[in-house]
Amino acid sequence: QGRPKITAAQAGDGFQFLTQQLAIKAGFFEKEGYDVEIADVGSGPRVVAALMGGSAVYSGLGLINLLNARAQGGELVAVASESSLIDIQLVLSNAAIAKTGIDAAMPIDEKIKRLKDLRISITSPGSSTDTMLRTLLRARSIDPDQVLKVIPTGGGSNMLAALEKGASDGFVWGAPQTLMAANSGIGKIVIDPFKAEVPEVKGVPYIVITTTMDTIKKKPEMVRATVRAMTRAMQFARENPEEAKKVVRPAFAEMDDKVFNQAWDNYYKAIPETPAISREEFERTKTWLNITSKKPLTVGYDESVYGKFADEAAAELLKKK
Amino acid sequence: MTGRSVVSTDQAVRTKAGERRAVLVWQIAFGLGALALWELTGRVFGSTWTSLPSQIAQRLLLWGGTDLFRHVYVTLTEVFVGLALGTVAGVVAGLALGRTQTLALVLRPIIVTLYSVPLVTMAPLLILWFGLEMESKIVLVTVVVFFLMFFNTFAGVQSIDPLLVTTLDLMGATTLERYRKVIAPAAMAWIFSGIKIALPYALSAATTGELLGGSYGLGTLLSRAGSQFDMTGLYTALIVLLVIGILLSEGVAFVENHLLRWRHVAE
Amino acid sequence: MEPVSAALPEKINFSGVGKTFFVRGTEVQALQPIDLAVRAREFVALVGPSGCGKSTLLNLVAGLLQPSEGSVTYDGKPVQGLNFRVGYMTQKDTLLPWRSAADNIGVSLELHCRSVSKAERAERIAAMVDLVGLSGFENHFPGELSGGMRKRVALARTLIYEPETLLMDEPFGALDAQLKLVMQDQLQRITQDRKMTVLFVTHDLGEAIAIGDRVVVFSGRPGRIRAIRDVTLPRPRDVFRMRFSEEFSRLHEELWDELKDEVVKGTDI
Amino acid sequence: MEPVSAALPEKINFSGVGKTFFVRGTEVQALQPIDLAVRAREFVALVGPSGCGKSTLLNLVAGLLQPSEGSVTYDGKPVQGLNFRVGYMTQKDTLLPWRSAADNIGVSLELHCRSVSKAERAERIAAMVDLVGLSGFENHFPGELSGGMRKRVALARTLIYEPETLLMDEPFGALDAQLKLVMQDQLQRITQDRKMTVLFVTHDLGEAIAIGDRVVVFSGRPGRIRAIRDVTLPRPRDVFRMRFSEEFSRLHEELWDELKDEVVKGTDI
Amino acid sequence: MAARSATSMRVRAGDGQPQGGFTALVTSLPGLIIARLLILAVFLLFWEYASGTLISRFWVSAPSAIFGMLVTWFTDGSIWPHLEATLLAMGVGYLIGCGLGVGCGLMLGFLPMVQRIVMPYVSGLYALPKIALAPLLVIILGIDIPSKIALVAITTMFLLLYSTLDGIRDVDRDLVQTLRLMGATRAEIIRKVLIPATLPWIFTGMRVAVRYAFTAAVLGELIAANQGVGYLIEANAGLYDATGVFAGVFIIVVFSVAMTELLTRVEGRRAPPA
Ligand SMILES: Nc1ncnc2c1ncn2[C@@H]1O[C@H](COP(=O)(O)OP(=O)(O)OP(=O)(O)O)[C@@H](O)[C@H]1O
Ligand SMILES: Nc1ncnc2c1ncn2[C@@H]1O[C@H](COP(=O)(O)OP(=O)(O)OP(=O)(O)O)[C@@H](O)[C@H]1O
Ligand SMILES: [Mg+2]
Ligand SMILES: [Mg+2]
Repeated sequence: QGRPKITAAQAGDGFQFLTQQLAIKAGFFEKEGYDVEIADVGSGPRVVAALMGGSAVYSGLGLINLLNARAQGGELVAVASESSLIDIQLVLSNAAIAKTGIDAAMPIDEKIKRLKDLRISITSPGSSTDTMLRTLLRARSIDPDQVLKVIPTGGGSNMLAALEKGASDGFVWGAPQTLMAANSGIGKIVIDPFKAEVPEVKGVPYIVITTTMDTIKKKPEMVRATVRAMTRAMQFARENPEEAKKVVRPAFAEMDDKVFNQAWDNYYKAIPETPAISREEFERTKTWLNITSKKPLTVGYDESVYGKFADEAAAELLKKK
Repeated sequence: MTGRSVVSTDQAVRTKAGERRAVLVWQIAFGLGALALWELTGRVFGSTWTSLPSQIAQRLLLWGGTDLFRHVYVTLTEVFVGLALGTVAGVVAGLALGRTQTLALVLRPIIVTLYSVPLVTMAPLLILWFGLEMESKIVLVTVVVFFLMFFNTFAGVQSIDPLLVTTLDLMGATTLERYRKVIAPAAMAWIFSGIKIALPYALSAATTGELLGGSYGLGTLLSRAGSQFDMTGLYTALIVLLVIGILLSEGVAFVENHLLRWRHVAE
Repeated sequence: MEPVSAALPEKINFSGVGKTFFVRGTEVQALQPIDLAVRAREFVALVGPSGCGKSTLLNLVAGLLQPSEGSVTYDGKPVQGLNFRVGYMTQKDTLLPWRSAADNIGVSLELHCRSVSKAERAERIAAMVDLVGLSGFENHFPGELSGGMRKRVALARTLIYEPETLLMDEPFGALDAQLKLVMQDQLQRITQDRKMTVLFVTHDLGEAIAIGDRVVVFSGRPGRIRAIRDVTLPRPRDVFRMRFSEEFSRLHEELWDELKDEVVKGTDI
Repeated sequence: MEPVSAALPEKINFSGVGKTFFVRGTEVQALQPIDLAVRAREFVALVGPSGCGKSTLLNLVAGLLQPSEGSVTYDGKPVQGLNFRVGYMTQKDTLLPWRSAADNIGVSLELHCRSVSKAERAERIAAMVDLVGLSGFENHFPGELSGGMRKRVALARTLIYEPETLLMDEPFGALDAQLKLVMQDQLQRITQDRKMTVLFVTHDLGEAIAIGDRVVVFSGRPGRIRAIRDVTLPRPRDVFRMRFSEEFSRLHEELWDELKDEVVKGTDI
Repeated sequence: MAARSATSMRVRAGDGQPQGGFTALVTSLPGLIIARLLILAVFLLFWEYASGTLISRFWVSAPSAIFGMLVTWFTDGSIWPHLEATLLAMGVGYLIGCGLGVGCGLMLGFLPMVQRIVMPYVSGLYALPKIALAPLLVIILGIDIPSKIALVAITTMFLLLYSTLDGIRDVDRDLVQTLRLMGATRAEIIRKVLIPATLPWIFTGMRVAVRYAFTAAVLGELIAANQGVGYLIEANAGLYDATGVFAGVFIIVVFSVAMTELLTRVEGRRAPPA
C-alpha cells in the first residue's frame, strides 16, 4: 500500500508474459518498492503509443516489433530480455492434416512445402505471428502470398473460433492457445520451435522489456526495479520451478492442468540465462527479420538496446558478468 | 409542432401505474425467458463458445467478492463524464450551427469530415496523447457522443416552426432567451433521441477504449477473459454491461417522459 | 372621447407596397402595390376575401417578409429585419406546446428586456387569464385546450406586454358570438387606455366597424385597397349595442356591397 | 322539399354521454351527461360557448375519444375504435404538409378501400378545387396557402369522398362573410344530394339556423344541452337571402337569448 | 410540423432577404466554394508543417506523404481489391441495416407494448462493444465478407431503429387519425403519413449511420480479414507505417463524406416548402 505504481503495457495475454506474472505474484516488484498495474492494449502499435506517450513505463514487447518500430522512427529501447526462444507454433486442423498428409515428425522443409493452398490465421499483419509464418516460407524460398492464404484473425479467442468453425485450416500462435487446440482435439501442433526444428529462429530472443530513453531518463529507478524484479522472477522459475508454478497457477484458473503444465514446460525452456541482450542475439533477430523485409533493417544495437540495468541485475542478482 | 403529436407510443406512456407494472413484469419475464432458453440450448447443444447462465451467475458471485465493482465504477465514470461533456458540446454546437447559416455552411463539412474518421484506427494516438487511464476513454466517449448529439440537435433545430421563433423575437427576446425559451425546448425531442442513441454508444466506446488499452473497467475484463479463452468470464462481463445499458436507457426514458410530458395528451 | 385626432403622427406607412411570391418557377402576386398610412393610436380594421394578402400585409409590418416593391415605414423608418415595436397575434396560433397556458401568456414578461419581477408577473398573468376567461386552465398545456381557448391564450400573450403596435390576424375568429363581443369590448378599452396602434384583420364586417377607427376593404387576390371608410362613432363604444345604431347599419351596407362583388370574383364562382 | 322526415332511422345516439379529462391529477369535466338523437340525413348544427365540449362531442362520434360515461351509438351499434363511416373536418387543419393542395384533396381517393381510377380522381379533384375556389393553387403546398385557403383544402378533402356522415368543426370560421355564404350554399346542396348526415359546429348562430335542420345550443363548460330548436324552413334554402325571413329572425332572437347568458357565465366575466 | 424540418443538414435558404458582408459572400456558391477550399488549404498547410515538428511523423504522417502513398496505391492498382471488399461489405450491410431498422421501427411504432418491453434490451445489447463479440461473429459467420456485412447491418439497423421510432413519436397524431377515418389501412398510413412525416428523422439516421457503417466495415476488417481498407490500415499499423494508416483512413473518410453529402442532396430535393 502506498507504493508508487509502475504501469506496464502489453499486447494480448499468454505465456509469453509469464515472467512478468511471476514477478508480480511472487512479490518481486514489491521487494523493489513498487506496485505494478498491467494495461492490455492488444496490439504492438498501441504498446508503442503507450510507451512513447509516457503512460506506460515498460512493456514486454517482441524484439521484432521494437525493430520494426525503430525502423520507422519509433524511439524504443530494449532494456532486458524476457524470453530467449520464439514461442510461436503452427497448428493445423485435423482436416488440413489429413488433406496435406503433414506429420509433426517430418522434416521442416517438407512440412512447409505441403502447406500449399491452406488458409492460415495470424493475429495481425506485421505481428510476430505474421513474421513467423512468412519467414518460415520465405526461408524456404516460397512466397507466402502466392501459396497460402494468410488471414489476420486477431487475438483473443478468434483464432480458435476460426479453426473450429473451419474458417481457417490452421493458425500460428503461442501457448496456451496452440496447446488448447491440440488438447481439445481440434488440431495438432505441427511446427514447434521448442523442438529446435526451426533453424532460423535459433537463439532469437522473443519478448524484451522495452521502454524509451525518455522514460529511462525520467524514471530510471522504475526501469531498474523492473529489470531487477524480472531477473529475480527468471531466477526463481529456473531454480525453483515447482514453487514458481504454484505461484502463477491462480492467474490461469480457467485453464486445465494439462495445458498449463505443457505451457509451463515450454516456458521453462525459454527462460533466458541472463537478462542481458547480446549483440549476437540482436543481429540474429535482424537476420531473421530481414528474410521478409523489403529493404534490410539498418537499426543498430547501440541505439536499440540499453544494457546497463540488465548488466547490473545480472551481476548483482545472478552473480554473472 | 403540435401538442398532440404522439402516434402510438403515447398510449404506452399514458400508462397508469398498473400498466407500468405490467410492462415491468413482462420485461423481467422476457429477460428471464431468454436466460432460460440460453441455459437450455446450452445444455443440449454444448456451450464451449457460449457458456451458460448458471456458470455466469457463479462467476458473478465470485467476482462480486473481488474487484468487479471497481471495474464497473471505472467504466461508469468514463461513460458519465464523457456523456456529459459530449452532450453539452454537441447540443451547443448543434444549436449554434442549426441557427446560423453562415457558420453552418462553413463548419458543417469540417464536422462531417472529422466525424467520418474511424476512431478505432486512431487508438494509438489516443493512447499517446491521453494515456492508459480514464482520460483516453473519456475523450473517446466524448467524441462519439458529441457527434451523435450534434447531428440530432442540428436536425432538431432545423425542424422548428420558424413562426414560433419569430413570435418570441418580436417580443424582444435576446439571442440567449431565444435559445432558452424556444429553440432548446422545441428541439428537445431530437435531443433526447440523440441521448438515447448516444448512451449505448457511450458504453460501447468506453469498453472498446478499455479493450484497446487499459487496466480497469469492464473492457479490461473482456479482453482478459478473451485472451485466456475464458468464455464464462467474457459473458459475465458482457451481461454486467448489458444490465448497465438497460438501466441507463430506462433512466433516460424516464427523464424524457417527464420533460416531454406535454406530449402526452390527457385522456 | 374623440376619435383619434388627425394631428397625431404617422405610425406606419405603406407606399407602393406590393408582394410577389415565387413558387417553384411561377409567380404568385399576393399584394398589388398599395398605399396606406396608419396614424399613431389609430385602430385600423382590415377586411377582404380569403387569400387577398391581409396576413401578408401584417407580415410586412412585422418585418417577417420584405416587400417586393415599394416600402413599408414604421415611425418614418423603413422596416428592416424584425420590427420589435409590434406585438403580433398570428392567424395560426404559435403557442409553445411545452408551456402551460399561464406560462405561455407570461413568456414575454420573462424576457430580459422587460425584466418584470416574479410577483408582478404572476399578478399580470392572473389578470390576463381572467380577462380572457381562462381561470382554472392556467396549468393546461396547449394540447389540452379547446380551439377557442388556444386563441384566447395567444391573445392574452400578445396583450400582456402592451406592445406599442398590435397586429392581430383574426384574433376572434374561433370565438363564439357572445365571447367575441366581450373581447371586442375589452380590446377596445385596452388599446385606448394604452394608446396602442392596431392593425386588425377580420372577416366579420360588423366587427370591423364596431371596433375600428377606419375600415379598409381589400379586393380579391391580388389584393388592392378597394375602399376605406372612417368610422366616426364616438369612443368608448358600446359594442354590445352599437349594431343597432344608424351609422353602423349605413356603413355595413355600404361596405358589404363593396365586399360582396370582391368575394364572388375572388373565388371564381 | 320537406325537412328530413322523422320516420328516417336514427343514425347517431348519445345517451347519458359525459366526458371527463384527467389532467395530471385533476379532473376536467368537458361534457356533462347529454342525450341527443340524430336521425339519418339530418343536418344538426351545434353552437355553444368556447370550451363547452363541442369538439369533444365530435371526437366521440368519430371514435377518437371514448366517453367517460354513457354510450354513443352509430347505426345502433356503440362506437368502438375509429368510426370509419364518418368524414371529419377537424377544427385544426390536418393537411399533410408534404402534399400539394390537389394531392391533399385527393388523398382519400388514393386509398385502397375506394380505389378510384387516376382519371376519375383527377376529375373529382378538379371539381372540388373549383368548388372551394382554389383554381390556380392546386400545386401549392399547405405552407404556401393563406389561412382561409388551407381551411378550404381541408373542406374539399372531407367532401370529396362523400362519407355517409360529416362531422365539421367550424369549417367556415376562417372564411370571409361572402365566401362563407357561398360555401354554406354548396354544402347544403351536396349534403342534400348525397343524403348525408351532418354534425356541424359553428360559432355563428345565423349560420347554424341558415344551414341546420336542427340547432342545438350548449351551455358553458361543462357542456349541457340548453336548447334544441327545429328549423322548419324549406329546403333548398337560399342562404343569401333567408336572413331576412321572419322565422329566421324569430329563431335567431330566441336562441341568442339562450346563448347570451351562457357565454357570460362561461367566461367568468 | 415534422415536414417543415426536412431540411436537416441542408441549411435553410435565406428568405430572399438582403444579407451583407461575410454572410453574402459565403452564401453565394462561388464564395462558399472558395471559403471551404481556403479552410482546407490552411488546414493542410498547418498539418504539413506540424507533422515532423509539433508531432513526430512516426505518429502523424504529412499530407504530402499520404498523397504520395495514395498515388502509388491507385497507379499500381493495388488498392482496388481492398476498396471493393470494403465497399461491398459496407454497401450491402448498410442497405440491409437501413431496411431492417426502418421496418422494425415502423413495426414497433404500432406495437407500443412490445416496444416498451424490448427496447431496453435492444439498448443494452447495443452497449456491448462489437470487438468483444468478434469470436461469436466468427463462429457464426466465419471470417469472410458475410461477417462484415452482418456487423455493418447490425450497426446501421440500430441507428435507424431509434431514428424511426422517435420520428414516429413526433408525427402529429391528428394527421394519422384523419387518414384512418378516411379508411386508410395500416400499410396506407405507413406509406402516406408515417414515412413522409418521419423522413427527416430517417434521413438524419441514415446520415449518421454512414459513418458507423464504414467504421463497422473497417472494424470487421481489423478484427479478421485479409482484404479491405481496414486490413490495409491494420497492416500498415503493424509495420508502424503512419503514412499507410492515414492513407487508408483518408480513403474511408472521402467515401463516407461523399455518401453523407449525397444523402443530404437527395433529402433536400424532396423537402416540401414551409
Ligand atoms: N409562403 C408563400 N408562398 C407562396 N405563396 C404564398 C405564401 N404565403 C402566402 N402566399 C399567397 O399569397 C396570397 C395571400 O396570402 P395571405 O396569407 O396574405 O392571405 P390572407 O388575406 O391572409 O387570406 P386568409 O383570409 O385566407 O388568411 C395567397 O394567394 C397565398 O397563396
Ligand atoms: N386532451 C385534453 N385534455 C384535457 N382537457 C381537454 C382535452 N381536450 C379538451 N379538453 C377540455 O375539454 C373542454 C372542452 O373542449 P372542446 O375542445 O370540446 O371545446 P369546444 O367546445 O370545441 O371549444 P371551442 O369552441 O373553443 O373549440 C375544454 O375545457 C378543454 O380544456
Ligand atoms: Mg390570413
Ligand atoms: Mg372546438
